[in-house]
Amino acid sequence: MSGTIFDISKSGRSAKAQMPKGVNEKHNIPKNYLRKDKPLLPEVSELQVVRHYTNLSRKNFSIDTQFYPLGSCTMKYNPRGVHRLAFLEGFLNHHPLSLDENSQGFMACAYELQEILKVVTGMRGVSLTPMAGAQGEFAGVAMIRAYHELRGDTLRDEIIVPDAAHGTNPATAAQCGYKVIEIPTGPDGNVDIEALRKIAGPKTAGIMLTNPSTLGVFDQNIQEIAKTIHSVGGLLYYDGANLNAILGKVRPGDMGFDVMHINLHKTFATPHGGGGPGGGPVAVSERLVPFLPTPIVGKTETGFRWLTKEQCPQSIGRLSAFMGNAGIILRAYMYARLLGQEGMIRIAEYATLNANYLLTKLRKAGFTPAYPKRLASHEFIITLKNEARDLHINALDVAKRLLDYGFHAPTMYFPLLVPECLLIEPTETESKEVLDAFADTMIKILEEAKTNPELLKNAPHHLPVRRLDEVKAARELDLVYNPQLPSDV
Amino acid sequence: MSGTIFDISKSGRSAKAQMPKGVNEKHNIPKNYLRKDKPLLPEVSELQVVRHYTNLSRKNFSIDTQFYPLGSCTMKYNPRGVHRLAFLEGFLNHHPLSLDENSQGFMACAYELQEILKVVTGMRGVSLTPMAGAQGEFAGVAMIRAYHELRGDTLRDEIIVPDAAHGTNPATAAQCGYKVIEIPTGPDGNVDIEALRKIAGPKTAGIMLTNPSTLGVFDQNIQEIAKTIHSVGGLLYYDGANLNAILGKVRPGDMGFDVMHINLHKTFATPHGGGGPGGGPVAVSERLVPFLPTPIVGKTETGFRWLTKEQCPQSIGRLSAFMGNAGIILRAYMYARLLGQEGMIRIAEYATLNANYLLTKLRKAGFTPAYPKRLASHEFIITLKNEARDLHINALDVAKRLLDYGFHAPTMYFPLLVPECLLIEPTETESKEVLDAFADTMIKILEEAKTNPELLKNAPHHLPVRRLDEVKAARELDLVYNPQLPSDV
Amino acid sequence: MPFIPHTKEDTKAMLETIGVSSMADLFKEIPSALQTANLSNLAPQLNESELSRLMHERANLDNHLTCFIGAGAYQHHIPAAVWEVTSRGEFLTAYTPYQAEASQGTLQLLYEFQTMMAGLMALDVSNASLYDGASALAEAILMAARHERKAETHKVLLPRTIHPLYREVVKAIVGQHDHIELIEIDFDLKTGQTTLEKISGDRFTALVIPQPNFFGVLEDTDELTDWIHKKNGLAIAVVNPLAMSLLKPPGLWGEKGADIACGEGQPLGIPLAAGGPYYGFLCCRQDLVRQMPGRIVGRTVDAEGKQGFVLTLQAREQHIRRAKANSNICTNQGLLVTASTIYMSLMGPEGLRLTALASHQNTVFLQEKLSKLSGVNIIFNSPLFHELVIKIKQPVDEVIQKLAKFKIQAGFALQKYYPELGNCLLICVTETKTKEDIEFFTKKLKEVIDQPVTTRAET
Amino acid sequence: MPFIPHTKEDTKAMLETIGVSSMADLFKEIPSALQTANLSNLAPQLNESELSRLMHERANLDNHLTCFIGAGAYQHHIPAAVWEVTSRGEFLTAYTPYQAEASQGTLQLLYEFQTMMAGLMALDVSNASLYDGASALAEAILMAARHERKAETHKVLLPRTIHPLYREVVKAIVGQHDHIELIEIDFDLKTGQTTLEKISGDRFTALVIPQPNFFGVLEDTDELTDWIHKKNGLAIAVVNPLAMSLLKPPGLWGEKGADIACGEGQPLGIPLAAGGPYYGFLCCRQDLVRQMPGRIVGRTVDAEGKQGFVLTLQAREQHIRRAKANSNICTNQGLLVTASTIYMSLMGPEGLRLTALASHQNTVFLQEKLSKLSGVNIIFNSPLFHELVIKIKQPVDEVIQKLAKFKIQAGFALQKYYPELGNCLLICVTETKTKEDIEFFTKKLKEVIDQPVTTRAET
Ligand SMILES: Cc1ncc(COP(=O)(O)O)c(C=O)c1O
Ligand SMILES: Cc1ncc(COP(=O)(O)O)c(C=O)c1O
Repeated sequence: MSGTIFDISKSGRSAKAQMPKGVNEKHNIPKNYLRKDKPLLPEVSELQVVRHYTNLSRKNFSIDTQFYPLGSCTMKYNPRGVHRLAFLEGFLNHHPLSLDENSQGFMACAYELQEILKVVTGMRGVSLTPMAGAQGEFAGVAMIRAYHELRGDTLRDEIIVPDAAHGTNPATAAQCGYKVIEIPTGPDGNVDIEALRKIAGPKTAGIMLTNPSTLGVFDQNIQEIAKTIHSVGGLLYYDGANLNAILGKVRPGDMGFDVMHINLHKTFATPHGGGGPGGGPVAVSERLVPFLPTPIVGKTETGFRWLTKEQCPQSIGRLSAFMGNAGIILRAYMYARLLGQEGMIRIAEYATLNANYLLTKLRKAGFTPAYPKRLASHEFIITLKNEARDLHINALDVAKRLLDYGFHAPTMYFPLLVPECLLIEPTETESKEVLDAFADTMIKILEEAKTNPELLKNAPHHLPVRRLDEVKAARELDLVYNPQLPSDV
Repeated sequence: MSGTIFDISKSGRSAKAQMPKGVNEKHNIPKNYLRKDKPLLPEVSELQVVRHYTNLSRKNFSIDTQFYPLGSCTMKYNPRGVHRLAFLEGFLNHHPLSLDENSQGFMACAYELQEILKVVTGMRGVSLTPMAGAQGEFAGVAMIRAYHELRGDTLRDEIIVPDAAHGTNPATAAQCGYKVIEIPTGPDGNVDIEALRKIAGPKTAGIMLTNPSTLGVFDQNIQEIAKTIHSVGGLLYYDGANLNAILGKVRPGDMGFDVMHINLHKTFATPHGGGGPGGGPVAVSERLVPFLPTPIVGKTETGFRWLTKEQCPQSIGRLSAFMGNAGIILRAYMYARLLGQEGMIRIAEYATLNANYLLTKLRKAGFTPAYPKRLASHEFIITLKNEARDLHINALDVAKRLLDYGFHAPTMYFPLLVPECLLIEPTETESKEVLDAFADTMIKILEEAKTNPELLKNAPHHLPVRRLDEVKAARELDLVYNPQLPSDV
Repeated sequence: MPFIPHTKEDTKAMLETIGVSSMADLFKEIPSALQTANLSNLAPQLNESELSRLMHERANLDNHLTCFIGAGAYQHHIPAAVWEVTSRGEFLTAYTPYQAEASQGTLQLLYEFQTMMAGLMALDVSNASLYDGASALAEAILMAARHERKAETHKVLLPRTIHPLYREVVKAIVGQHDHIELIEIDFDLKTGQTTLEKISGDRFTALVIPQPNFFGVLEDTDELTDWIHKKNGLAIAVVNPLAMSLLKPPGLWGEKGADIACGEGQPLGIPLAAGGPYYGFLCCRQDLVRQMPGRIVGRTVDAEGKQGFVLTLQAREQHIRRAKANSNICTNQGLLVTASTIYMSLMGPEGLRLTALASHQNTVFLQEKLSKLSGVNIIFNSPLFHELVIKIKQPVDEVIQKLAKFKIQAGFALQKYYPELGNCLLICVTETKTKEDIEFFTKKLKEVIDQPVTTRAET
Repeated sequence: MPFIPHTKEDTKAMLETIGVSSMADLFKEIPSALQTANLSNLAPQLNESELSRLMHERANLDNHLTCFIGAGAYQHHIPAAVWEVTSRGEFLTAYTPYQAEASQGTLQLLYEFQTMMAGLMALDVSNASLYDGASALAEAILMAARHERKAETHKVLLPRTIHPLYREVVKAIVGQHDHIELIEIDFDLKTGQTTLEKISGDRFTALVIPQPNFFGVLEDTDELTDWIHKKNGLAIAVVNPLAMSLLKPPGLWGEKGADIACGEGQPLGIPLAAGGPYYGFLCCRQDLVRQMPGRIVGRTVDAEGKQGFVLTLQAREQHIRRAKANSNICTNQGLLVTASTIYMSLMGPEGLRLTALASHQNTVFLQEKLSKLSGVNIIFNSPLFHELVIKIKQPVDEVIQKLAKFKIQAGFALQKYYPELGNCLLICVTETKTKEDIEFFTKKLKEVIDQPVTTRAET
């Protein structure tokens, strides 16, 4: 029953209740402008569609069904009420080019979210338009560039990025035309401050950091780092992917950062949707406010209004045709309102509590923390390098075996500098019981690794498919269904 | 991970975003009226609830996920659009005791459904209020009783019911104070007309029939039956559970029936919800119109209005506090509108085509139809009495093995008169491909029965649980969770 | 042909397999004289897009008045998760769980529901639902009569403080049983409570005890329960289940507790929805379980000893016992129970109690406001839950109509069912109403009743 | 603490296990000088019930005008099943499918999506989405530049008939790359089509070709494609994907077909929703696949030889290639693609074509109506898809505001982005509009333009 939708397609079939009515074949279009063939789209009934995709969905792990401790991704509970309310027809049927006076409901939410984000980041200006973290990074680095350029400071062509950084950081810097200078991490998980001092200089446009870092530790030298970069005329970019670790506790603005993004689909609990959509608002300190991407919602006496190029002439411009992922903005706003001040403060506390609790349990059970002397932030790394050496099982095997037990695997092999690593982020919405069950399972798997390693090597056993051949996928590219080729129904 | 919700409950936990706010402990209620203990309800977080019930749902078979050929139950596609539109807030927030002038939207739909049901049943009056087929039966038999009583015809205390009838038929007759007279079925599946002639007489209040019957065949003598019953002064009740077989083709009113119910959750595709809700409107011929249960929607020049006791003094009364399963009425109305005339006519045709096609395939493969000389209606019976005798596997074993292959089992052991029977109803919304796959699976199971009967005996193998012990369940009653007893988490 | 997946070629091939040459041949056993259905009067077919437009228009007709009507159907906050999860195809489009192994989702949920309801009622067992509160009361009465096996006739006491529409339903259903006599008992015009004073006779099958009663008034359920137990009858509670998180539950009434509890499940996560689908619940003492109507789920084990759930005690039901069954009910209100179970899980004991308490406090707040209006009389002096009866000088129907112009649904007029309560209005305030809503109601009511009385013709 | 499941006892026990005595201890590595967050300015916490009320009020502010605005976002019928299934927790709350075995649902769906998009575009391959149509165009241009590896600088021709907001986005994104020059080309004021006449120079990296263009006008895509191919540049199509069910798809343009096709996926089952989330799609010829940005899913086999799906060609992406990646994109618009895939499955080739055709016919119907109004000029004489430009005598902004009073959103004023198109209005009519809607629009437009011109101060 797991063929593709094309395998159940049959010429002449359709979901009749969905067909437009009263359409004849009349049109004003010259013949050579017309399509002649029938595109390869499925021809199926409504029940077939519902059944096919319902059953497909059942092959996914998700927060709604499993513990999903995917490090760096903040897979916390996505409130259903928020999703439902974003589907109110007044929002859904709202055209992005409506008159401002017909858009006050949405704009009020967006405006208030801008204000909320200023408060929690300690920044002075916010633009909600970037559509994911990476686009927020792009906006941020573009603003850094615009800032230097406006000051005529045009020789700066380097962006410093730690070796632990997420791939989007160097990729973004490169997309903005910068050279990427990698900086190493010290044995304590902090940026090697000596190395930084050597690297930073007149060519430094800025540094991209996340703190706590993707190593799951808070860089205690952050003030020193800020001083170093600022003193050479560079700016600091904060990658907000880990904001959940400090929300309500510490503010990037106070750490000395000049610009940052916030991943709404992480910290603000908007559903990740199997790959997106996200939201990557950027927040900036005073000096970068003029460069914020547009549109931004402004407030006047008569109501809210869009600020665009005209009002923000130094803006780096527009990153989406309309207002970014407006529906995600709505959802993040609602989530913030459901939390309020108290709820917001608790996020970092309980996310951190859960991470340290799980780390403690795993350490006691014999797992090796990557940074044993450090407290965890909202996430932490264990390295299986010993197990790989002694038992010949690796992080991938453990990850796949976890799936068998109904747990989504942690992030594997990232950050790149820690060998055989698992980056584990429980988030604050998981209960002690779930963490205990996860720890027990990890212990069980470690036991299996000793007594029956094949169980791990061949995992998963109980999923819709066994371990998949990625090499074949890349070598013998099969990216679209070919009705001529046999399919495995 | 399959403990009950109580197994993950912990004192002091709650779904905070759902808690009413600003409540203090003030009240005007005397102390001895108050509850002192905390009721045994789960104390869990919102994520725990969503995850628990999402995962529970995944342990169900359903139309949205499987072929569900449950005979007599008409498990056809339930259009999602209909479900969604019934959730429009104007309908959802509508209090049943609203003024008529604030209820015109719902009433328009209900009124038009009454009219639609008259057209498709060939009856003269309709009341939508019964909340399922059985309550429709109750209303119908109560009307028969009221009819006889009003005419002073008070000696009639018998209702005739075929041995093939659904259990609700005799149960209803008994609930209305009637003696139930069972009448046998002939070898062709028709009611034994000779027996009927003998039984019918001055004590006969009426007969309850469904045609096509639950044996999956159309009783060809229906006109004769009607004549027989009417000639002794009795009335004919039509059990509309099988209306899908004849919708748009033959009308119960034309067959001579005086009163009937319609199972909206079968023929009109409203979702069965894992046990309900249903809808069991009653339709009647002219002479029973005064007795219809209330409320009914009437139409006046100024709009729709409720007709109750005052307007219908001879009514058998009210069967629900308000308007029955109003939301189901809405859904059935919408389904009817999506079908229109053409769609309605096609129902019986394609339901019958599918049943006969599947019957043919199974017969050719060696299965034994219960009524080999007859065409199937929208459903049909195969009997596994030969297999039970020769291979020692029974209908239950085959049913359970079907589950392993991802098909819901047909109705088993009903009607009671056919040994080792499976009552199979594919419905019109299933494709030829699905029927072919089902037939192939049945053939495979028959093969397994011969080569490896244990596979069937011990089935199911691939479901969340293996075969369940029903005897233990009834003997050692465990109907509520007891926190003191161990639970299998 | 909406929803039919057959292509022309399919149809042809299938007819060929069957060995007939046309669709008509499939119906040849049906006397052709009967094949007369004419559907040409049906309204034209709509596609989903057109249907959506039509239904939006209609839904907007029944529009968004602030609802102060209660009278058996109550507007409460329903967490979005309730219907989001309930509407999953696997819950929504499954049948009654006849194949237990393929229905563990629904079955386990029902077992959890039974536990929650039994817990709320402080009784031993619960069934898996009946149609609605009114029909559940009828079934409870029939159950009591079955329990009293030896008696030839049964007298059941039915207070007038029970919802008048419930009483109509009980009459229609129980009325089919000639051996059961329903006796109405009156209430005290001062307290609004049921009074046993005028009852003569000694042998009663059951007394029905509402809590709160139809007027929102709290009954002295201990006294009523002990009274009927002294007469050797059963105490049948008919209660608002939400209120039971705050008020003494039936199982603890009086010395021995009520024997049966039933009622309307709607307040537990079910939208008003024009009156349904809701669901009736029914709980009882363990020794009455075999008299229960409706489905019951039990916990058992599978072939490997693992926990699982099945429909049990089916010998009470129509599909096994046929004419001798406890009831004819088959399809019940499973989906609503699904929603309610999720609702109760989300709210928990504390959420339910706070909801009940907030509703009570809002009603008391309204009571205080109204008691200061001249021309408004609070007529009962008993403790109340979340409903309130006022008496005014104007015809209530007119006042209701006038308030509707301000988008207020003011309440339920009692006169039709209680002639002695002329110009009386039953008002409900749940936790969904804000202070501002209540003040607006008070203000507008004052405006309306301060106007000179008009005749109906003018409105 | 909404959404946090810890009881007091849990917290205590967990701190003990960790071996610290307070929450604050968990943050002790953070310099205390930094622990200064002050959130007291945040708006007060709401529960879901209060939030629901607030959001209903706000949603009602953005209310239900009949929408004749197109300009890149189009109102179409979306079958309810689309979002019902898309909103299932397993799709909604999964992450990017990094663990393929635990993500076969999403992965197979993406493979099906890629097939459908490639099919619609008549190109070989598709990625699994980009952010939106505008950023997809920017990525397509960067892709063309990467393809032309040897060149030091790249000239890309960007017609002014491309959506002006897309051009702004392209400038913001591609503008970061100093070696790419964007050259705008003009359109013919009579036809509304792109004209190549004034272009000088010979070496171009790519020509962007819209179909339909921003004015709703159909371009002669064959000619444009062949032209750029003759210059050895790539043809980048930016198209309305719905229109491709009716119009000649990019892969078949000219002699060799366009090389890259991109655009906005919104017309395929995504609600207007104030502008997003939508998604960008990107298809290309097989030999360009390694230049593609974004996720791509491939079909493979598992350890037992059974079909399965994985993310593939990851060496193009940031998490592997880092600074050398094709793009920095990571999170894309997966859920929207889920909806679109279900939408396309429900509509099928015929449903899409009929939707496109109905929209076209409705637009032509409006065109006919408007052409009869004095004071209204249909300014372009080319074939159109489902948008239409009219020129009136009144200031367009005023006319739009006046029509809004009749609950009509009249369209998009062109003047701001096209000074030469003063008083011009871009109107869109999709299949969702009835004959009556169109007639009402015409009538009200006539009324409004027949009024004497007012100054802005008055409105
Ligand atoms: C540390 C870090 N930075 C940046 C990103 C990129 O964010 P997005 O996926 O929203 O583009 C991620 C997301 O995985 C991340 O974990
Ligand atoms: C033949 C027949 N009659 C009556 C009924 C009873 O209908 P309901 O379940 O709606 O009460 C059924 C339902 O199973 C049935 O199949």
